[in-house]
Amino acid sequence: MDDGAELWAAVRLTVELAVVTTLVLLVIGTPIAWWLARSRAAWKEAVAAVVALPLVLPPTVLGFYALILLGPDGPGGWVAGLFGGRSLAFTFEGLVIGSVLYSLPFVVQPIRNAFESFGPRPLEVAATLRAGPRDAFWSVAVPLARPGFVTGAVLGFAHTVGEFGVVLMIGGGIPGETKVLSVAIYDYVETLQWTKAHMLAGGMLVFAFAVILGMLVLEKRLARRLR
Amino acid sequence: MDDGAELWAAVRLTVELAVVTTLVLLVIGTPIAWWLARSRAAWKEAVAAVVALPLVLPPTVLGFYALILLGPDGPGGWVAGLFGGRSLAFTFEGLVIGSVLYSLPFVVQPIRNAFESFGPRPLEVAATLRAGPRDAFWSVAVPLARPGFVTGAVLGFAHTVGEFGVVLMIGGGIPGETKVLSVAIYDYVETLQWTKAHMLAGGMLVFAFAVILGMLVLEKRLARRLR
Amino acid sequence: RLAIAANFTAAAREIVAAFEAATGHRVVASFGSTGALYTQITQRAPYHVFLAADQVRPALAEREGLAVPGTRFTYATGRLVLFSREPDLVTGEATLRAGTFTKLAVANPITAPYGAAAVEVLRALGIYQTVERRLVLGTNIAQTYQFVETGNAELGLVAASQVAERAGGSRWLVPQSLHSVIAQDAVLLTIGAENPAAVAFLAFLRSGPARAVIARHGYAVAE
Amino acid sequence: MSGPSSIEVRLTGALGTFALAAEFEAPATGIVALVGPSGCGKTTILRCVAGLLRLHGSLRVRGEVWQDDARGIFLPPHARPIGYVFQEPSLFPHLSVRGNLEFGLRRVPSAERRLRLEDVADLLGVSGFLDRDPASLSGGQRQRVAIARALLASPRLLLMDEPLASLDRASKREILPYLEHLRATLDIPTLYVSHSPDEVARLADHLVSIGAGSVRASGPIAEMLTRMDLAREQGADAEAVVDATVTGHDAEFELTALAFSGGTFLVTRTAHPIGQRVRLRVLARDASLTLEHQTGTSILNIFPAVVDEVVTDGASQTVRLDVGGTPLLARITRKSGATLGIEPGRPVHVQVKAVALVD
Amino acid sequence: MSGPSSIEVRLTGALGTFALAAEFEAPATGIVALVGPSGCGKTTILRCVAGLLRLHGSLRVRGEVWQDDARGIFLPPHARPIGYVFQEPSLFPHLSVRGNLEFGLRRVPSAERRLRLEDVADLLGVSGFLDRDPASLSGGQRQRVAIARALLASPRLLLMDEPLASLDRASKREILPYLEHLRATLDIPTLYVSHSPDEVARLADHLVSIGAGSVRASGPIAEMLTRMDLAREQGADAEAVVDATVTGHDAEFELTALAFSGGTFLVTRTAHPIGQRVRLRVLARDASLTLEHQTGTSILNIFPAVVDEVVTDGASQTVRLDVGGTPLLARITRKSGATLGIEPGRPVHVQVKAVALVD
Ligand SMILES: Nc1ncnc2c1ncn2[C@@H]1O[C@H](COP(=O)(O)OP(=O)(O)OP(=O)(O)O)[C@@H](O)[C@H]1O
Ligand SMILES: Nc1ncnc2c1ncn2[C@@H]1O[C@H](COP(=O)(O)OP(=O)(O)OP(=O)(O)O)[C@@H](O)[C@H]1O
Ligand SMILES: [Mg+2]
Ligand SMILES: [Mg+2]
Repeated sequence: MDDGAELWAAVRLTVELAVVTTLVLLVIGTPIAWWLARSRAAWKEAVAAVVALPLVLPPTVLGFYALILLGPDGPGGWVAGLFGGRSLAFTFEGLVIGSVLYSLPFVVQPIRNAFESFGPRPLEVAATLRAGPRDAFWSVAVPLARPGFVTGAVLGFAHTVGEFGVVLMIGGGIPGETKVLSVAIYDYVETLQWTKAHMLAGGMLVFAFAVILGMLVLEKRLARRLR
Repeated sequence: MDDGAELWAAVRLTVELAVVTTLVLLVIGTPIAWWLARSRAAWKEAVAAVVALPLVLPPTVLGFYALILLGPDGPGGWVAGLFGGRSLAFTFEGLVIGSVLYSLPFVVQPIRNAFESFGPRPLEVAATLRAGPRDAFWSVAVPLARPGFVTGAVLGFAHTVGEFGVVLMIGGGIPGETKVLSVAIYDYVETLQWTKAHMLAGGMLVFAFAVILGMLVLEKRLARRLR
Repeated sequence: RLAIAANFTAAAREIVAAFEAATGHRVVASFGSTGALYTQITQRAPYHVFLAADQVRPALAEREGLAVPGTRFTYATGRLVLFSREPDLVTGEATLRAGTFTKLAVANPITAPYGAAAVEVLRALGIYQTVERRLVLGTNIAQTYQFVETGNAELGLVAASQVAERAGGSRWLVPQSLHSVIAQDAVLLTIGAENPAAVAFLAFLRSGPARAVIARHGYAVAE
Repeated sequence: MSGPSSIEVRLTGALGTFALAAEFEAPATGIVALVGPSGCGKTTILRCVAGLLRLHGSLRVRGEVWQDDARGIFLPPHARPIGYVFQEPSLFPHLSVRGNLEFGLRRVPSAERRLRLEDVADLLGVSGFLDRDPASLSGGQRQRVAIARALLASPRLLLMDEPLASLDRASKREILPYLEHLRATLDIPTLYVSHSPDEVARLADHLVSIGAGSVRASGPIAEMLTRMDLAREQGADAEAVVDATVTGHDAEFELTALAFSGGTFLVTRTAHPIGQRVRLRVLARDASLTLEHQTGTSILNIFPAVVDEVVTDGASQTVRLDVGGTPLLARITRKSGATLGIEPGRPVHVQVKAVALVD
Repeated sequence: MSGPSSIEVRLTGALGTFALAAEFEAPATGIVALVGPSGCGKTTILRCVAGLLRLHGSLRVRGEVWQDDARGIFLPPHARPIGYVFQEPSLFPHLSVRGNLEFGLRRVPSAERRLRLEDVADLLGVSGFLDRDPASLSGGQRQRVAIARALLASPRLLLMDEPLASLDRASKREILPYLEHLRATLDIPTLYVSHSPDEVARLADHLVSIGAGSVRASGPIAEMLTRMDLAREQGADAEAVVDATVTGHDAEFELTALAFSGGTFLVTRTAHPIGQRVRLRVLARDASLTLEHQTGTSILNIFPAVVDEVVTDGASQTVRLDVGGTPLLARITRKSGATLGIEPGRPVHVQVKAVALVD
């Protein structure tokens, strides 16, 4: 496989992984954040702390545990078995699971804060205007928490693009399948191909800058438009 | 140096690094967050995106650039020169700089959101009650943004404890000086000493859980006490 | 599919290209630290051939039934170089003995074979005690080299393969007698046992052209 | 009064150190005013009725059980067909004014919608800024949007917490008739918290007086207003309401004649057809007493009456009069009382300086 | 009026589509009421005076220049010695009630403090919950805390945006005299936005009437109230103020005699010493006209007067009277006007049913 094609595959994969992971993070993180914001359970802070824990482990170590989890002897293998595979490791799905696990706190905490910041009144108003809990969640809580979602998405996205310890461990850096850009840069740096590494890093920065700036600006625009 | 003592040194160093980094993060992140929240400059979102960028680089790559920055050819070397050294790399200060750079977005974004969430009114009220900008910042903005500070601190702390790519790169793994726990676990995993790795990882998790839970619970307590 | 130790990346790419051109087989190579690759292999990573940076893990794989017994061989032997980017700093053994540097970069002796070898060298020269406090450890040999290349450490004991194509600086090729052999073993993994391409690649690795490439990259090639 | 056309509230509970034990029953056909001093629990009661706060007890509105702890029933707020105007406007900051108005409207099945956005917006004077951001509105403008929003939810019970407090008189003058009109045409019963006696007398059909967490008195407005124990507290603000029938219009002077059991009031001309029943409001301080029927006065409305009861309160007296069967209150000085010899049974003439038409 | 004891406001600018061009000058010695319809720009003016909003123009308070764009002067809000009661209470949610009260107090050098926390808290009825969280207060309680907080900042100019709107009458009755007292003793000039004519007549010394972004009229309260163009708009709510002197007390009937240029009012006894100057307020609708001086009436205050001016407005007439040099307004029906032959120059008797003492 030639270098250019491999690089392109890595770019595609990185974008895909970051986008899918960010979406999954929002989908999973939102209900957790909502529960943390609304529940009165005394132990909810313990749950909040647990959500932050994967961060504490070095990525390769986390990757190691994730590998065991996803591998043939873990639940991941069992799930994979249902689809005729033997392991979720070394697959795109596995990468997404690992990245999600690792970036979850970046998404949960900001969204939780956003949910808490507007207090109970807007939801009370929504209820008196016939909006059931689900309706009020979508029509009031989510739009009001927009800054939290954007922060969560930006951090989740950036962290997923940059992360490579977990990804390398779970994915194995298989070109075109699990070899993302961060792994590619890592390879360049490790093999002393610094010019290539610089260029790739520069490209990544420019790309990520564009995406993140886009998210941030879009948020402010939306804030104005929706009103 | 025997294993137990080295481990203890690593524990102490990790805690020190995480605590110092978190404090520095708050000190540096707060003014940036404040500026982002209050400024009307059109390009402030670009600054916000730039702050998030270090995240996008794989830690080892970031570490590599940090090495150049801290080294004899970069500003770090110049600063070190003032104190008779040749580089800030391989020093505790260097580790702090690297960790701060890498965790900054986790601190800036949540605090910024918190500053934005309470709107202009409380600061207006403070101004009519004779509080100058600095006074109002400390007596109104900061207390009202407490949830953002806690989130920033939790994420920054956890990320610093777990981060090892950058630390590994900048620190040079000098036992007792720059060898933190995450590096120690990595060593165990690499040398297939999994039982030790498990134990250490478990210990780290318990410790971090306690610290994070403490921060979260303290915040809610404080919220009640201060009123 | 190959799992290749990161320090061998540059040479491996050339060899893979040559192999593909010669045989028409398609090769997918993953690079990583030997430890990480091995961990993945224990989790049934879809690798067929394992080119490690040490001898321990291929042997372990063999013992654990992850590799095909008897397929293990040493494909390259690393050489240590004392290197500095400053032109006149390294003059030879004397540079180490003089100890006028503030930081000496070596790979982590616990995790990296080059690191272990470097410590052996220092001990053999009888200066380990004196320089111990000035050592900085790279996680792997690549990082160790970065410490030196960025000037953060004045000099370091790095792999000869890393500076083989680098002009400038000053260097001293450490005699092999000062440390045990840094042998890198390759092994056919159980998953790849039935894969003719995998078997063919291992054969190619022993062939003349491959050995030439390996040697050119600064490795000693085992007999 | 119990049954399908009443509102029954029975609540006990505590908020911190504040204990509420409120029990009252009011007709679910007009406007029920909740009055009482600051912090007595008015908002708390509304919140319970809305289902936003759950205290112990039961709530029944027009025969529907909204809460009954004995039977474990608690209807969640969104299932209660209410419209709530909060004490603070509480507009959604992420929606435009139009978005706020449509929020409730959209959630009502179109068959049940009783008002059109344009009409309500016009009447509340908010059509000029439908596309603005609520944050850019003035206090009064926000409040009007909040009222419009609640109305557009086509509620079957309106809860209004001092809805007009932040409005100027001109706005009130436009909105009050509209609320009255809604009460009359749409039959939306309303729990109405107000500090303004004007509003209460004008709008309310039933008055619930609350003091420090419990109901002090509850009853139809006419009865409540002339109850001497309560009137006394009101002092100069005591008042009576008179039900009357339109009997004629005077085109020249633009006056309307309204007959009641004790005579005929002449008031500024109204548009009511002859025969229609209307309500008048007479403040105690607008009624003066004379022994003779006086002439040559600018006061048009003078009726013979008999003194019913006199309560002295410092330098003032509140006098309840029987005006041909209709109770009226007059507030006079004790000096006047002594000079004129005001005592129960004494025939007098009551001069009513000002009278306000309710509805 | 210009100079060290006046407030001069000159502002132009736009908020979105709303254009403000306000210019007025008022004495900086009493209470200046800002009145006008919802959305006319009252809050905007207060915000500019506070320095929270910067429009174009100049602001001068008691000779100090707070803003002067021509000279590039703009004093930041925290440097202006104001106390601002916002239209919404806006308490700090992170501080207890006490913390809120102390916020401004602490920031005033102790030498400049003019009020004690305990006194203000007592008077505003908030001492009962000093240690509570503002979120647990009722609407009226929050508003009272906000007023107390502004007062405790020992301002040299008070800005109050409908401070009493959310309060019940009982609270108002306690707070109004206190505000009057402060005005009298501490000499804190106040810009006071209000929708309540009662409050305005009672408190204001100067009235600024605002309409859609510009000042319609500005002047001393007595003059403003009897200006016929303005009185007409007020309709039944038109009123006059009368300055009088306490001349005696009647112990038996608990009355106080107040002499003014046109006669002597008898009012419910007050505690004022003989000789003190006081202000009375007479609503147009509380004044009726007779041709003869009538007796045998419960109305105590009857004065000879001469009709000055008559304005007809549908079925009603507003009559300005000259009562021995003091202007008074009477609101009568057109029918009465015709019957009595009310026209300028006509001598009549004015019967004042109710009179309120201001201060
Ligand atoms: N961004 C904006 N765009 C358009 N109009 C605005 C904007 N901001 C404020 N306004 C308008 O400015 C006017 C003045 O508002 P202000 O708050 O001063 O009114 P107010 O006199 O205090 O009214 P109220 O008695 O209702 O509180 C309002 O009509 C308001 O709608
Ligand atoms: N957590 C709490 N602890 C103690 N008292 C509380 C708490 N929450 C509410 N209260 C008290 O409950 C009482 C009732 O409040 P509510 O809001 O119902 O009053 P309200 O009648 O609406 O008054 P307002 O006219 O001022 O709005 C208030 O005195 C308030 O201080
Ligand atoms: Mg209330
Ligand atoms: Mg306003």
